[in-house]
Amino acid sequence: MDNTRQHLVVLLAGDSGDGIQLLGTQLIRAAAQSGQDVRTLSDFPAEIRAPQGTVSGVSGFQFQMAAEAIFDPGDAADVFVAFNVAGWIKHKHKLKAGGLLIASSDGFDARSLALAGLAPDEDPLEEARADVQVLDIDVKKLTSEALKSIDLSGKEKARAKNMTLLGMLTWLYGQDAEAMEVDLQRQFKGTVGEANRAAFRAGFHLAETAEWSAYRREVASKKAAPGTYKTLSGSQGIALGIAATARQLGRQVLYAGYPITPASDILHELARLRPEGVVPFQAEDEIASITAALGASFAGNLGITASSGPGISLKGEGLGLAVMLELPLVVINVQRGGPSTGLPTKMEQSDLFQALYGRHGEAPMPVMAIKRTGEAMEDVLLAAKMAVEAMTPVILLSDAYIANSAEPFRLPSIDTLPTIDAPSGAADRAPYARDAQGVRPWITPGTAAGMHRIGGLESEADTGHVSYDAKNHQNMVDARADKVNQVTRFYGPLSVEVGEHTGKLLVIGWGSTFGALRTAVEKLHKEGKSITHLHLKHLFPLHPDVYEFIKGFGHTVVVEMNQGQLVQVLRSQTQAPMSFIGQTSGQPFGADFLYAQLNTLSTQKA
Amino acid sequence: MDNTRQHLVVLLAGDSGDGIQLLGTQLIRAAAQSGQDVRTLSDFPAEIRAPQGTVSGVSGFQFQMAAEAIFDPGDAADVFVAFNVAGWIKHKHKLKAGGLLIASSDGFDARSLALAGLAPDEDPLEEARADVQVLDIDVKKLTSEALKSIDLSGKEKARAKNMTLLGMLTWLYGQDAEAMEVDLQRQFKGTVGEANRAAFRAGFHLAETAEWSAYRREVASKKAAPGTYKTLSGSQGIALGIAATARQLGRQVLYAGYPITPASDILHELARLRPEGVVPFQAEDEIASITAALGASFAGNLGITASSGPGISLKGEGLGLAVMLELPLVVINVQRGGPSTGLPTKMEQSDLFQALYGRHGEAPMPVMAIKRTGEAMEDVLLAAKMAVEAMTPVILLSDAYIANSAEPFRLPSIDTLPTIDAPSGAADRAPYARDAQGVRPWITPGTAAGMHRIGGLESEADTGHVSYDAKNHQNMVDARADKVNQVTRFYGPLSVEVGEHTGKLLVIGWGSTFGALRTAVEKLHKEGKSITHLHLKHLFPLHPDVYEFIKGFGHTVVVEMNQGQLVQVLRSQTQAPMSFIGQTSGQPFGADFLYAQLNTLSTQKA
Amino acid sequence: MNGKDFLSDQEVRWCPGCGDYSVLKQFTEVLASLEADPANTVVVSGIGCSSRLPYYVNTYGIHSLHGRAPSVATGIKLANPSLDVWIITGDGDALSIGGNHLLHVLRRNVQVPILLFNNEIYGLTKGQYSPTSRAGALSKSTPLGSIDYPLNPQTLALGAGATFVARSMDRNPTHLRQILMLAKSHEGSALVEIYQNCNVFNDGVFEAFTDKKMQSDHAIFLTHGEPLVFGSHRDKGLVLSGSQVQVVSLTDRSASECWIHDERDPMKAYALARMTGDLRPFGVFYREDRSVFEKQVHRALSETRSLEEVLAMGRTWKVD
Amino acid sequence: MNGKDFLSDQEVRWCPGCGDYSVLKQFTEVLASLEADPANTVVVSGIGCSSRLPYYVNTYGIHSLHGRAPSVATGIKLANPSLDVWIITGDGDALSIGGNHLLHVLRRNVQVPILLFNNEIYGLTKGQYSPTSRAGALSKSTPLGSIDYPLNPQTLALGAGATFVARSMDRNPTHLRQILMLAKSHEGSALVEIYQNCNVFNDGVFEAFTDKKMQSDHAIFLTHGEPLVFGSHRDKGLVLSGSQVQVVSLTDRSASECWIHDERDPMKAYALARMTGDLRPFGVFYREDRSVFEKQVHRALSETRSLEEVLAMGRTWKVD
Ligand SMILES: Cc1ncc(C[n+]2csc(CCOP(=O)(O)OP(=O)(O)O)c2C)c(N)n1
Ligand SMILES: Cc1ncc(C[n+]2csc(CCOP(=O)(O)OP(=O)(O)O)c2C)c(N)n1
Ligand code: SF4
Ligand code: SF4
Ligand SMILES: [Mg+2]
Ligand SMILES: [Mg+2]
Repeated sequence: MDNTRQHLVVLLAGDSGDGIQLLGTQLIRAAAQSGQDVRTLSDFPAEIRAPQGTVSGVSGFQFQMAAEAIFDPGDAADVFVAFNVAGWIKHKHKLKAGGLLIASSDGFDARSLALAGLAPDEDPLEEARADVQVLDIDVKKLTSEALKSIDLSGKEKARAKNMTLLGMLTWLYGQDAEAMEVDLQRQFKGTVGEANRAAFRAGFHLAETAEWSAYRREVASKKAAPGTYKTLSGSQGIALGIAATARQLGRQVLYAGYPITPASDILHELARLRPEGVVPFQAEDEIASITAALGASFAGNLGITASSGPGISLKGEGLGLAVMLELPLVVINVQRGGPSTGLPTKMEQSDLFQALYGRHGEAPMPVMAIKRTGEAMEDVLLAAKMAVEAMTPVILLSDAYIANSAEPFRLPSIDTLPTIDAPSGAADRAPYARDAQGVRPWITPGTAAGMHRIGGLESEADTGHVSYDAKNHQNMVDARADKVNQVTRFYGPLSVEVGEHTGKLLVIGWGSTFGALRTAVEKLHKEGKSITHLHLKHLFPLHPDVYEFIKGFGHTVVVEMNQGQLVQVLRSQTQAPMSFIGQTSGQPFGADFLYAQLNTLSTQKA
Repeated sequence: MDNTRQHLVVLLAGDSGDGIQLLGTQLIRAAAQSGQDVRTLSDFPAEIRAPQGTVSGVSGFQFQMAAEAIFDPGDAADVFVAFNVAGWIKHKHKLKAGGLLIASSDGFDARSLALAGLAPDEDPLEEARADVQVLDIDVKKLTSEALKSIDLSGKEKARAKNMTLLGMLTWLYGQDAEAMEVDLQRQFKGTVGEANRAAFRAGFHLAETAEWSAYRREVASKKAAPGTYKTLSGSQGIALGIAATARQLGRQVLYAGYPITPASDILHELARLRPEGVVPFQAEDEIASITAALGASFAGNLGITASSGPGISLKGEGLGLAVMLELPLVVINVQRGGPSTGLPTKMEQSDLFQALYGRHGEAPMPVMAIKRTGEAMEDVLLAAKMAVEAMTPVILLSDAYIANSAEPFRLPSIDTLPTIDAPSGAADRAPYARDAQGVRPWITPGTAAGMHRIGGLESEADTGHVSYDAKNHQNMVDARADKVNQVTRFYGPLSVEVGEHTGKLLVIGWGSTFGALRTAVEKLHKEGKSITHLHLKHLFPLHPDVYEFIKGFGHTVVVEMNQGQLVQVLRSQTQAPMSFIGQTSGQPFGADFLYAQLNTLSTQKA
Repeated sequence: MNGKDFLSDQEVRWCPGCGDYSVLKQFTEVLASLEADPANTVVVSGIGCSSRLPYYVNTYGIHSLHGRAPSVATGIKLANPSLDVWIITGDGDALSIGGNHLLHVLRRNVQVPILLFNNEIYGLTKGQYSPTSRAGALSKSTPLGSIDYPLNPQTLALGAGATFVARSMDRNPTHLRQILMLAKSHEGSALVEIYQNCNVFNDGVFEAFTDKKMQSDHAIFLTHGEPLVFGSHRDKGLVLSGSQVQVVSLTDRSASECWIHDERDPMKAYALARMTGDLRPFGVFYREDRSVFEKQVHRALSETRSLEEVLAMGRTWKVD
Repeated sequence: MNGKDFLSDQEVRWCPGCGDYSVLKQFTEVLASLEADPANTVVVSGIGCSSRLPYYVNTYGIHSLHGRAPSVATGIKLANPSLDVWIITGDGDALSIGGNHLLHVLRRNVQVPILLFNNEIYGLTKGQYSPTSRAGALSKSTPLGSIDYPLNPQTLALGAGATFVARSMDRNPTHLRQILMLAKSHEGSALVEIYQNCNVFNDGVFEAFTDKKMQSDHAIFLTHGEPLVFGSHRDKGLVLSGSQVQVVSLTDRSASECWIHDERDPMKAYALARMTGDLRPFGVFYREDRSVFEKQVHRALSETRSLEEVLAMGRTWKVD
């Protein structure tokens, strides 16, 4: 029986101590290496170490592998790997009817049932058999047997369970066992390394010898474009973008951060990578980090800062100052569930309004959003280019989904990276003299005869001196707005993800809804629907062609993970009929859900 | 010759050390007492003590007095009182052709010319005579003669110049000199009091004996509604509102502030008045003040805080917490020119977007705006009522114009003040159980058996326990929005300022543009134009009848002191044709300017 | 009521082995010994692992914003001075983002014990260095070792004008309870730094002071009026000569010749606070009597005016 | 260049008679004596009357946000450690809203002199009490007198781990210039509290210490290695006995028996800092050698990776 298919969705779930994220990462890297496209979705408990075995302590890792380009981690899972009862019951609704459940039966014992809050007489595996195929193995036992001769405690040996499963899954998905072993060898040394390899082999062997062909689900693969690849999370992509910015700008970048989930990883990555020209600085809070970044920009570095929810709210005053000083600054908001402390580990797109309007006074600035991990690096570069070349703060929106989701990433060739050209720093220009694009010079301390003073009070045109003059204020308000409106010169042409340039239904999204939206629209489009998917990277100023584009459709629907923010902005600018699909649950949209919604809508509006 | 008229605009200008604000305040109080309606506009230099005699040190005070109800301080002045050259040249364009300039000639000497930056051979008074009537008196000399026998230094005597002018103006406007003397007696004691009275009399006498009938401009008066009156600034009105809130709520109010122009006066007033049930607290910063206010609300007080621009930007995180905790809180934003430190003493309405959207996550809250000084007290009461009865933070917008402009204010009878009823505090309800209006109970520490824990993390419906559940989050986001949407139950009917309920042109304003707008629209309406003035008090949620109302007009124009904020909100919700008149200059609209603009528009759209 | 009765029905969610469990236990036991009225008790925290504590205590509680617990608590006390308010905070919460509010609550002397869980790390955000982390500390944000000079919570509190400054640890329940009792009885803000082990991200940083065996050579327990003596045989003592703290052997000296602890002496307290090496004091470093902020505020407000009076203030006129 | 050459072309806009004028003058003269390169000098301030100073100095300058000058300056130094950066701040700016950033810049030891203009009032916002205002201070927000316990900038800085702590005054130009020179030469953050008269809202609060006549009985000028002697005839001295500071008459004692100022002694510095009565020290209270933050950061960064290396890090694979 040929089990080879075009794509497969796998969900791993178990205790947060079970090493699930590691297992997932290994699997997707292998898949990516063998030429499959991969998208992932991680789900952590909010606690650092939630009580073991409980439902609240469940860690999940879902991925889709496919022979063709894919854009989302899939909806329902074809295969569910359950380390314990808690993992199974938390996510069981996600396994397709007829799918495969691989259960580590040691995680379904009486104690596990109790921890997961089930009665002792329940038998979840037995129940499951009614709807799905079940393959249960006592992975703990298998592991401890394989590790008999290794000098580790029982507890330490149990930790290798994920490696045993890795062995099994490697066989089941027909991936390269040797390459996997080499990879493990590189990561784990000493006794732990030995144990991991032994467990991996035991798992692989069992699968091979038990002849699990019936459970085998290989995914076809297609040769990827030539190049060097690695798997990357969105936060890692952002860190690479910051590294590249320093190089392309030819000036130092001060990255000033203060830890907050899920933005902290950017700081960790930079501290770990130590890229040339990047100074990572952990400040005492978010206000200090944005003002330090601004200080650095005044001194001729590019200041970059990132945060999430509460931290971004604290940066509003600093952003306003950046507008007034007309200094370059990049502020990255890795959005999470809000308001307030909210749902720190969940995803949401509910900070768009704040990005657009969250400052006192008329303080416009460019706002962009990253739509997927693979574009994080280039988006940071573009944000930095706009910030520097237009002397303005720029907000770049990411979110918890992008931050944590991994994709295979083809390393760009450095020669193809965009240039970033700082505006004039010649001392012969007045500090607030503007060029044709409305941009002032960036005269930095150290420049002889360039001395000038700037501040948060309204500045006189050209000189930058304090001015309380009414006309000057109106002119400066206009000039700042005008300068920001002109950043559209950095935009590429408006490009469509799926579909034609005119038609019946236009679907507009932004940010991390990209994958699910594109999958859903593509399916509808293939089914012959007149439907187009436009995904906006630039949220302010909007692409100048957006409104004309919208007019080419009978109906527009805006899809966001919030209560309707972009849709309100668009509605204020166009009379075109427009509806909205939103959710604010801390969870990403599923492509199936969107497919159904858009299908209905396209029928209604046809 | 009967110089009695229906209204008169007077502008006083001179050095900030000249006692101009005091002179103005005396004059308007007298006018108000004699039954005239009065509106004022103050203009301070940004510096504490700007260099004497310079243009940047000019302090201005404009007022209009009228026999009928008026709403703005007037545009062009009928009478200009110039203490010095600087005051004259800064504001001379504001005096009507043919108007009267009363100049204190000692302030037009060579030194004064130099300080004001004029050449020694210039003669501004002579030049002025071409267009206006000029009455020049050496007020300094007159004053020092009148005070010859009083034991004060020359410098101290010179300070009484404003009293000499007060005497003259009292005669010129036919006000009650005796009452004025009594009033002065109450305010100034000892030698200074003696000097002030002597100067006042000297001024009055001169005017009387010199027979200045030609310059006399009496304003007719009309009996005001019976009651007790005083003149009040917007900040004073807000302080009264806070005092009244404590009484009507029957609970203590914690007013937590941090000094910032122009919001500080509220704190000063409360500290000075010491109203029962109000605890004024100067915190270490704006974050401390909003979080202290919130702590107080948790403990069963009503927390109120106020700030301006930069301080409001710092309160965003606290506002988000208030949304999550669903505790009552009133945040007053006395808007000033922005962005950043901007123009601290100037007026602007550019913080509307921030009030509506300046928080991360979905964090809706009611937003109101005070339209004039006389309504400040009742608006605070309404904001407090909504905050408490709907358990929500409420933003109340004021601005520098309202803060400083004075009006005669009829003291309300205490029995007519609205009641404020705190929602249930019974311990038998779950902390997040909602009533029919979506409001949770206010169970405060000290209530036996009511113990519960709340925080910034998403809370489970009813119990308030931490919840990371997706469905719960969506439900709570919806429930919070729903609760806020229901505050429209506190609104009165949509009422119109001028004009019919349907017609050709609808003019919508909010906040302090009220006076100029109403004056301009009334004039057009009287001229027979089909024009209506609607002034929105509630900016979120909007009055439910607004959209239907708008549909009754051929065209709508929104007028704001910003680059177009309310207009964008309205446009996102209605397809009605809408235009915008705005200015962001730190200066208020003049009624004449608006008249001209609206006149053109009403012709175009007719 | 005993300690357990002060636990709420919420599942405690710290990592197994975390020092926070002990602090929670001692805290609830102290509430029990104090016969605290749960309905009159409010526990206020910021954000951090430590700041989750209020959820687990069956009193009123508020888990506020990162760094802002002191201001929230100040608001509560100004609203209702008769409530028993406690602040729970961490080294990041209190000393990084919240340093300013901590200063101001201490100088104002709002009556509130402040339990500062010092684990020299940011626990909740998964292991970045904090302002109290030692130079060279390895963490997620300092993979090559921290270079920041650590903040000393004790000298900082003294410098800010605190009226009660103490230190205890998670692993000495008796001592911790005792210090918490003293803190609660103090008239004003009482800062209690608690050495707390984060076994996941910073395991064992305080081992020398908290481990039963090593402790005797590294920890000095302070008692007012008693000499500063330590060692497993209580055979070592401290003397303060001018600005220098010296360890002396008690084999040829009597304990009474040692530095006698005087918690009312600000200079001695400062000397204790500066001991950041491998010998550290535990107990009350300093206490001082000073009037309590919220009481003074309310006293100053005794002369208030009714709304009628307020309306009538200033120059009014009548129209009949 | 002389002092005047360091003035910008902007009209100075403080109230006539304000103490700020003197500080500006001494500051520009110090720049002149230092032969400072205006193009390499950056003056950073927060918001307040004092914080307007950068506009008047012909160097690079940034008038930032209320309380945030220390963070802005830290960013500048991290960007370019070779710039000469100065911080200008006020008692409200540095100790009310900005207290936390002040702490952190001090403990990190960023190389920057900090001129803290202490006038015990909020000048720019027209006269509210500040964290340094004395108990009972009358101001717009405390018409019945302040009840907050004042913050002591000196003990606070010491408690935060500052490496240079000093005090001077507007009315003693020579002393002020001298202290500013020392502050500039210090390797690290140097806090200089400057008693500055706000003649409009808080006139004369420091009169006893700054008035030529009264000064000799109320101000003690510190010199390293010299005894603490004061009085118009230098006839009084201080002794430090244990924790007590005592005034002694020098008629029957020699100056050398007095407390000898040692700016390297943290305990003595703390004793000086605690003198908040009608006798107050001026000069350098304390200094300490400690490595400079921005230099350490840049040193730690010496081992960086090129973008090529960064991209190639971790597990990569090739597709040909
Ligand atoms: C404004 C804001 N910034 C950052 C965070 C993220 N954050 C949460 S807890 C924490 C630090 C916690 O450290 P600590 O106070 O030492 O507590 P611990 O977890 O170690 O007990 C941080 C940075 C936040 N919640 N809010
Ligand atoms: C965020 C913010 N809050 C408040 C203010 C208002 N403000 C400006 S200066 C100042 C206090 C100034 O006091 P201080 O630092 O002592 O300076 P001084 O004017 O006395 O020199 C305040 C509260 C502001 N500009 N920004
Ligand atoms: S991360 Fe550390 S401090 Fe936080 S709960 Fe775990 S062990 Fe405790
Ligand atoms: S208000 Fe005070 S500090 Fe400010 S300029 Fe005037 S005198 Fe100086
Ligand atoms: Mg910690
Ligand atoms: Mg001050």
